[in-house]
Amino acid sequence: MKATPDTLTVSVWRGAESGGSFESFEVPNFESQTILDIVAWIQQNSDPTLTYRYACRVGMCGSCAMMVNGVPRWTCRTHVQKVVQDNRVEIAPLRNLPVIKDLATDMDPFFDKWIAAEGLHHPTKSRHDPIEQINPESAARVEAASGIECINCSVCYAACDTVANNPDYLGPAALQRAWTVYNDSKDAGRQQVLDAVSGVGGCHNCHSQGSCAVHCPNDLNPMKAIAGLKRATATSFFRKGSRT
Amino acid sequence: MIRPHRTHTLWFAYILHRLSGLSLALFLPAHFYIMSLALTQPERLDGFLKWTDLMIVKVAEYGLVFLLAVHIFGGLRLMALEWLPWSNGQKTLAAAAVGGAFLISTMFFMRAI
Amino acid sequence: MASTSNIDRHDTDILILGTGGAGMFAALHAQQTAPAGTKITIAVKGLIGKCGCTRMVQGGYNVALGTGDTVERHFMDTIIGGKWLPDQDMAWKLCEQAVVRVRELENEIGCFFDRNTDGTLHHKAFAGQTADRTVHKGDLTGIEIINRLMEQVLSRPVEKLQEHRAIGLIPTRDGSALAGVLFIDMRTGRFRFVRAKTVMMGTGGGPTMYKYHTPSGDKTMDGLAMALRAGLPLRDMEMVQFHPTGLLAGDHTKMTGTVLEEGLRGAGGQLLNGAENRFMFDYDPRGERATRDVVSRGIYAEMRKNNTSKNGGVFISMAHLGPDNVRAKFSGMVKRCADSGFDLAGGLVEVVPTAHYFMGGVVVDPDTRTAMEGLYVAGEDAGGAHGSNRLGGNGVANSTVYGGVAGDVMGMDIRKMAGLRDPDETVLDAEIARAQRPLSLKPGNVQALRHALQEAMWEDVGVLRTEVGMLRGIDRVESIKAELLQTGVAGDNLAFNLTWHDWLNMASLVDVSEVIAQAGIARENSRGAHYREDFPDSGSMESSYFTLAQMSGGEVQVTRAPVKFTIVRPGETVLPAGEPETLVEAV
Amino acid sequence: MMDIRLYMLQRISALIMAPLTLGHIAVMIYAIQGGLSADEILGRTQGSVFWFLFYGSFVAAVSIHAAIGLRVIVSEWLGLRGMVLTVFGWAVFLVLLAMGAQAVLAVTQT
Ligand SMILES: Cc1cc2nc3c(=O)[nH]c(=O)nc-3n(C[C@H](O)[C@H](O)[C@H](O)COP(=O)(O)OP(=O)(O)OC[C@H]3O[C@@H](n4cnc5c(N)ncnc54)[C@H](O)[C@@H]3O)c2cc1C
Ligand code: HEM
Ligand code: SF4
Ligand code: F3S
Ligand code: FES
Repeated sequence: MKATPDTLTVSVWRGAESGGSFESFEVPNFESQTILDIVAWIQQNSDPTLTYRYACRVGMCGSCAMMVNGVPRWTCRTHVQKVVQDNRVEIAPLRNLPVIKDLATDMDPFFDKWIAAEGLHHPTKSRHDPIEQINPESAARVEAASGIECINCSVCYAACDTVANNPDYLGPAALQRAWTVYNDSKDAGRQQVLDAVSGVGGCHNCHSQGSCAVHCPNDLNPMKAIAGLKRATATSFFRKGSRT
Repeated sequence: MIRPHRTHTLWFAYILHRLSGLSLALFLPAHFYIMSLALTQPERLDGFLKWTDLMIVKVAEYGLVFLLAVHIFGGLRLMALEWLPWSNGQKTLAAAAVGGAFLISTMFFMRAI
Repeated sequence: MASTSNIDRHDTDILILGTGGAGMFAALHAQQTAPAGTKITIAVKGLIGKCGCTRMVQGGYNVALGTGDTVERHFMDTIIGGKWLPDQDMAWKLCEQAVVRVRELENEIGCFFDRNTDGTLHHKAFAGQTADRTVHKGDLTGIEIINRLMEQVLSRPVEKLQEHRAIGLIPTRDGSALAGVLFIDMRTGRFRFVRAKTVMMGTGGGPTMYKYHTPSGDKTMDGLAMALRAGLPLRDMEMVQFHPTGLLAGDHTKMTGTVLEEGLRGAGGQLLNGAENRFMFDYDPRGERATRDVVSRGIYAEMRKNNTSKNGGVFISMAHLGPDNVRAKFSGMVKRCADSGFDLAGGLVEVVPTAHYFMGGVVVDPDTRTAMEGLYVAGEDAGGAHGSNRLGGNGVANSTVYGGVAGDVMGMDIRKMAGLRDPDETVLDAEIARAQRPLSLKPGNVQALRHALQEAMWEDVGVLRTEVGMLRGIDRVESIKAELLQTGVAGDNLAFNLTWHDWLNMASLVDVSEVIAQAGIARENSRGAHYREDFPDSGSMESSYFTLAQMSGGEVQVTRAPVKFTIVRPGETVLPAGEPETLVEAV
Repeated sequence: MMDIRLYMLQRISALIMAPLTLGHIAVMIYAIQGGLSADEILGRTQGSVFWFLFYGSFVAAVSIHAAIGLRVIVSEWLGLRGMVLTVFGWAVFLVLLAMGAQAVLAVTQT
């Protein structure tokens, strides 16, 4: 069937981890529609068995990312007109993660790596202590703040070829979080972070491909954060070397 | 394959660095072999060096020097990115690395012909 | 078909439903207070930390840590904001413990709230507050809070049941206590019954039965519907908070209904009707800067006069403040609007009031205990702390404070509990049958019913209410419910079958919608979020009552109960004499 | 696959090579004119401690550098892991080192 101007031809990947294929749908072409909207339209009107995931619908929760015309994107904030080519769109599950069904992936590996990178706070204080005065313009804080708005959507993880080729690689988001933790003056785990990102899947695997930064919907720059980790680990490597 | 998520400067810089490194690594044993002929069979070395007078070989050498230069400059850019304070001009630097490599290899080529 | 004999069965000690502020804090605190070896399980309808509304918090978190601010002042603002309906002991604990919780978030969980240049916490004032009280991380406070909590929970030995949807609270045979919770493992479509000594429910309410709504898509009142079926009393069920400026981008996009931040009006944003004239001063001398409920009603009234924009709402205009200025100050909002094709900085953006928060909920005590042994409720699912209106910034304070309380209390209570309780298998069977009902019916269009429900609630049980309207609303909801019960879902593959879950969402929503309307009829005055055109008066504060809804024998009964002024009486204050009325400088 | 030790080795060897290879190119640009001959090369290098050290350190560095580099590539593109990968890395290193040493000796020995 040929798409008329008021419909879109949407090719959607169907299947599970074991395999699948693209299936084509005709979807009405409304003004103000996002990719998530057309996916939902298909499930609600065309094929009730289509599976996908979303929650916030405003770019805050990072659960709706998919491959749109081969590019990883947050679908709830991707206007159809921005990506449509000849009235066609191709939608597939996010790359580099196991598929559960259709467009929904298993994000556990992404979060396991987040924790493996020590991407969590290591407290120096308790709830009984006052809140620390921290100059928001201090160099370390500015560095820590630069990656803090990550919504763990895994778009960068899907964009990175190193992730695709190296199952151990912790990936851009987890490493960026580690860099934030490392720069947090309230954190007691700085050496822990450096050790965690220096192992076989660590920051040193990154080839500065930069796809993470290009595709991050929040304009974050994990590549820069990873470079920071490389610098910090290298410095610490020499320091340790001179001590022993 | 150049898939849509890859079509940007730094990814091209990455693949260029990798392919140049790979080619150099494959060329290197050959280079070592030819050079070691100096010890055992100097006349065969000369034979090879004569061969380099051919235009086609000159162009190949040009390519090789380009690959070496682009790999070096690319490598220096990467190490600067990793170890020096961050600079936002990574795209420009990557382009400069390629430009510099062209310059050097062309110089080599001009001298060679 | 599944029956009690071929479902998965699973045991734990402490079970937590939901991973918003309430669920996450419950898990962390339970881990700290429960005896060693206690098994803790957290189950959630989506992915851990990636669903629910705590993540969507923009403005911030109310805590009395600002200069000159006190817990007493925060408490008074909460009581007055809630029009004297809040449970005062709960409101007090909320304000008092928020101080501890924010320190915990900063010092133990690792959040970083914005600082002043001297390094101290930055506080801003939300509407209805008499001090600069709201701590925040830009306008993405919820992301910071939930991401940090999520990391802590993920790194701990807590059992995680993701994409597990709770569908029934299953009591013991004698009905005296909770035995466990029935789930659908959404990824496989299988039923799983989890026994636990204590269960905390933090599924976050969510008034998504309205045509325009802000909460995340996973929130469909499942918790309150389950509590209703379990016979628990629910209070303040008529209290639905509308946010005045939801984005209006047409029926075809999920973007419609999402919040355009409060700060736009605060900064001088103007609301214009279809003829592009300002109208808010027709309704309130504060114009656009009036409180949420007042502005929502103003917009709604203007819409009823058909003075509307193309999609049936009104416009917000920022351009007079200078497009570049707007772009710099509200970059996130400008970008979000641009994604759906609107120019917030320089053009007009269509807005409409949108259902935002549900004040009503399960009756709990200040320790989060409910009428049913073993069941604890915290966060938006619990009623009482806010009364008729929730102050901006008190929502996330409430869920994090009481989630933590629930964790602590469960960790202690569990020591006194002998063992796991056995469920009433007939209730279990009935709940399974209820969930399976659509699978044997002829498939229909569930989404069409959802639209019908959202229209009905918006029109008849929405911003402006009358008895006639609400009765009509009940009729409409009942007929939608009847139709739902005849609407099937193709059931050949139940694995991650979203349409089945749409059906179950609708089942929860219709049940609770009906209660909202019934409670609305029972309140014959106008307080906070509840406005009766036929009873525009607020009634005497001294004789304030709250509504209680409870199901027995398949029927919902709504009664009224007097508010107990356990700490302060109307007209009085707990602030020391001579304290200024407000510490906020007038804009 | 690439931990900090391998990373540092690869970067340090690259840093050593950078001036050497640039120097090498410069010499080549200078020498290539009019074609190369074995005599010409040998005349420059034979018996020179400087060139021995120059090319010797290059060979040492490049064996390490290229071995690690190829190791990364085969791991990422061909999926080699574990023992096989280790063996591959060492093999590349040893082959390059042996061949390189031979070449250096050939051009610098008198
Ligand atoms: C857009 C927006 C902005 C807001 N801004 C603010 C603000 O600035 N300040 C403020 O104080 N408050 C704000 N709020 C309100 C605040 O978000 C809520 O009050 C609070 O976060 C509720 O927390 P909770 O833990 O109770 O629920 P939620 O955070 O909503 O979490 C509920 C959890 O339960 C899960 N769940 C639901 N149903 C089931 C089921 N059947 N089985 C298993 N799990 C289930 C959900 O998936 C989710 O994980 C805002 C709300 C919205 C929507
Ligand atoms: C003839 C000599 C050289 C050979 C054969 C060679 C070979 C290689 C190979 C095969 C790689 C792996 C590529 C990849 O991982 O994508 C590599 C990487 C690298 N090379 Fe070289 N190289 C040589 C010279 C140099 C020089 C002189 C420099 C320094 C300026 C350099 C800097 C680097 C860097 C930094 C990397 C790492 C890239 C990454 O991690 O992505 N190389 N090299
Ligand atoms: S860095 Fe950007 S792309 Fe990656 S997870 Fe975070 S928000 Fe998503
Ligand atoms: S795309 Fe991957 S290779 Fe590094 S710079 Fe980003 S993590
Ligand atoms: S649905 Fe939350 S980011 Fe898209």
